[in-house]
Amino acid sequence: MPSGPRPPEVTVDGFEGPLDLLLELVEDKKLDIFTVRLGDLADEYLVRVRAMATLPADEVSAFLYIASRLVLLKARSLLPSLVPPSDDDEVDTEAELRLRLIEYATTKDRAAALGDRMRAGERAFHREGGSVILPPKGGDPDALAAAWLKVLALTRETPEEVEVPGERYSVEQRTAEIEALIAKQPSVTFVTLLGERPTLGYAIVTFISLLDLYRRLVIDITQDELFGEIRIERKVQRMEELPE
Amino acid sequence: MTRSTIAAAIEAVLFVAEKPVSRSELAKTIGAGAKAVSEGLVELEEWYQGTGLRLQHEGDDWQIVTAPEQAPFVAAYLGADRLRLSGAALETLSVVAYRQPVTRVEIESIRGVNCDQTIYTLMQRRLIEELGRREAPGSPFEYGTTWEFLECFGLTSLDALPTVLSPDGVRSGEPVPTE
Amino acid sequence: MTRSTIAAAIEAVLFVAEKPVSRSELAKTIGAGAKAVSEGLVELEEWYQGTGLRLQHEGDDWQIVTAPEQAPFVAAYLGADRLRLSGAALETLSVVAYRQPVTRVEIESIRGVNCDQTIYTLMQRRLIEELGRREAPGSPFEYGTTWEFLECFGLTSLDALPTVLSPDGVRSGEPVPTE
Repeated sequence: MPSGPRPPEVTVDGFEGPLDLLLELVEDKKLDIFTVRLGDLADEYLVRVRAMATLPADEVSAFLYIASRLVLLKARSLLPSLVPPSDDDEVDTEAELRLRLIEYATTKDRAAALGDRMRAGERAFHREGGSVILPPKGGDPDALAAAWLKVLALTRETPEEVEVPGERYSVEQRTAEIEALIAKQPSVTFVTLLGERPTLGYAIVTFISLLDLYRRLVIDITQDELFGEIRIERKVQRMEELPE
Repeated sequence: MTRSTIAAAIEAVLFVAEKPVSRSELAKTIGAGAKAVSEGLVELEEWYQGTGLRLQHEGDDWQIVTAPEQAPFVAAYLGADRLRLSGAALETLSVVAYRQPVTRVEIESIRGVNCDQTIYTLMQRRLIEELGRREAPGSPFEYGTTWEFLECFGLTSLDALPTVLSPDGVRSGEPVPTE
Repeated sequence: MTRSTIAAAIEAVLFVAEKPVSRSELAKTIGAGAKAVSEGLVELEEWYQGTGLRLQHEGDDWQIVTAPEQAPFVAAYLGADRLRLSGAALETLSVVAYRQPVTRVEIESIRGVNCDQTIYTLMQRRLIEELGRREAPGSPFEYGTTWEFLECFGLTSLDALPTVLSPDGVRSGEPVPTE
């Protein structure tokens, strides 16, 4: 990784994942990782996710997971009565997320230390052994076969052959789509938005888009019963008194 | 045999060995006790102060390697490529190095992303390896670093991993055993 | 560079070299003058007093060898009838065995890593050899296994190689002709 200043927004090339993004928010705002209220970062986090041109389809769920955690934390701090901790352990959600973030920060520091060593190039070399006895004896065909199997296993998906996720979704694009739709009709169900055979990536981008629209007070999300239909409704008017 | 003659015998055996040699194999080969071999290894380590060689060990397997400060000359002689790893691969490697033995799920939960590709890359470069299966649901593979990892990073052993101050100020240099 | 640092650099280079190295090549590799290299070699010789290693030269070609008095231990270690190859070398050998004739680029694309050193080692051991040049851009060498390979692995012919089911279930027991 280049050692220069970090780019202002996470690009697909440079991103290391949702924890990296969250850590970056904490560091950019010079917040204390031990005391920052993580829910306060929910908006900024969604903004950053939204700013990503595209999300790799296989990584969106990881971003969504952290996003949903942050939104939940924020909702709980804003409307404690409406979002009561359902379980005892939910009280620990923030502490748990914080621990993960701290652990990730440590991992990053360690990776940086290893990276410094790697770039310094101060490595050791072994020798392959001197006394050559010819012809060598005692080769084990099974060991050779095992080595071949190992090579085959590691060759199975060389980087060139790795299936590049054909589907890449832009949260921004999906958000615009939904916003356009909701402008035309007052409400729509989540199932309708997903279409007939949604891929996981499509479903998740759709979900993040909804979180984003919800955050921007464009829509309301209702669900009458557990596992019931999720209905997305156009917000009639912006309620400016609501906290941002 | 004196300590020095044992050190010399160890040195000769390690010199011709193609791969790291365990202390017990050394003891058997040179016909000395385990304690004598340990002392011999300490002596050998002392001999190598300021020379072009050093002693490296991964667990109980020992080998002689070149001193990291000689890397430019050795690399020039061998025409060796420089190791290049992406930031993502370095992160995964650091989790494995400091947390081994560690499973894929544990690595992914720490990094927060899918680590298939980086684990694959690190295995292919022989920097990490499958140690065996954990006795847990699903019997997942446990990963650990290799002696090639020590060599590539110029570490004489895992104890020499760089110490990093974690955000809470706790020194976290040594590998932390996982529960 | 001081005499000692030159001696250390020479030692590291000679340590990894699998063949004697001339003084002029040493000088070029470590970027020192001929006189400095000569002095470094003298110093290295002094270091080796009483250790398990010796500096040996034939004409102007230098190499590190084990001290003669350590021969019994070296023989005891090497004597055991087993092939000693590093994991990396064994993997490269398996690629050549199962995929011959194969070029270096092909080996490296299969293993995903640079294989210069292991190919060199295997050639030194006469386990693989250059078969000739392929009629392709760059006319790369094609490698195959030797009769010493068959003897070493106790195989009557290449057809006797163990059949391996690749992870995707394809039989790859026989050498597959490359396209």
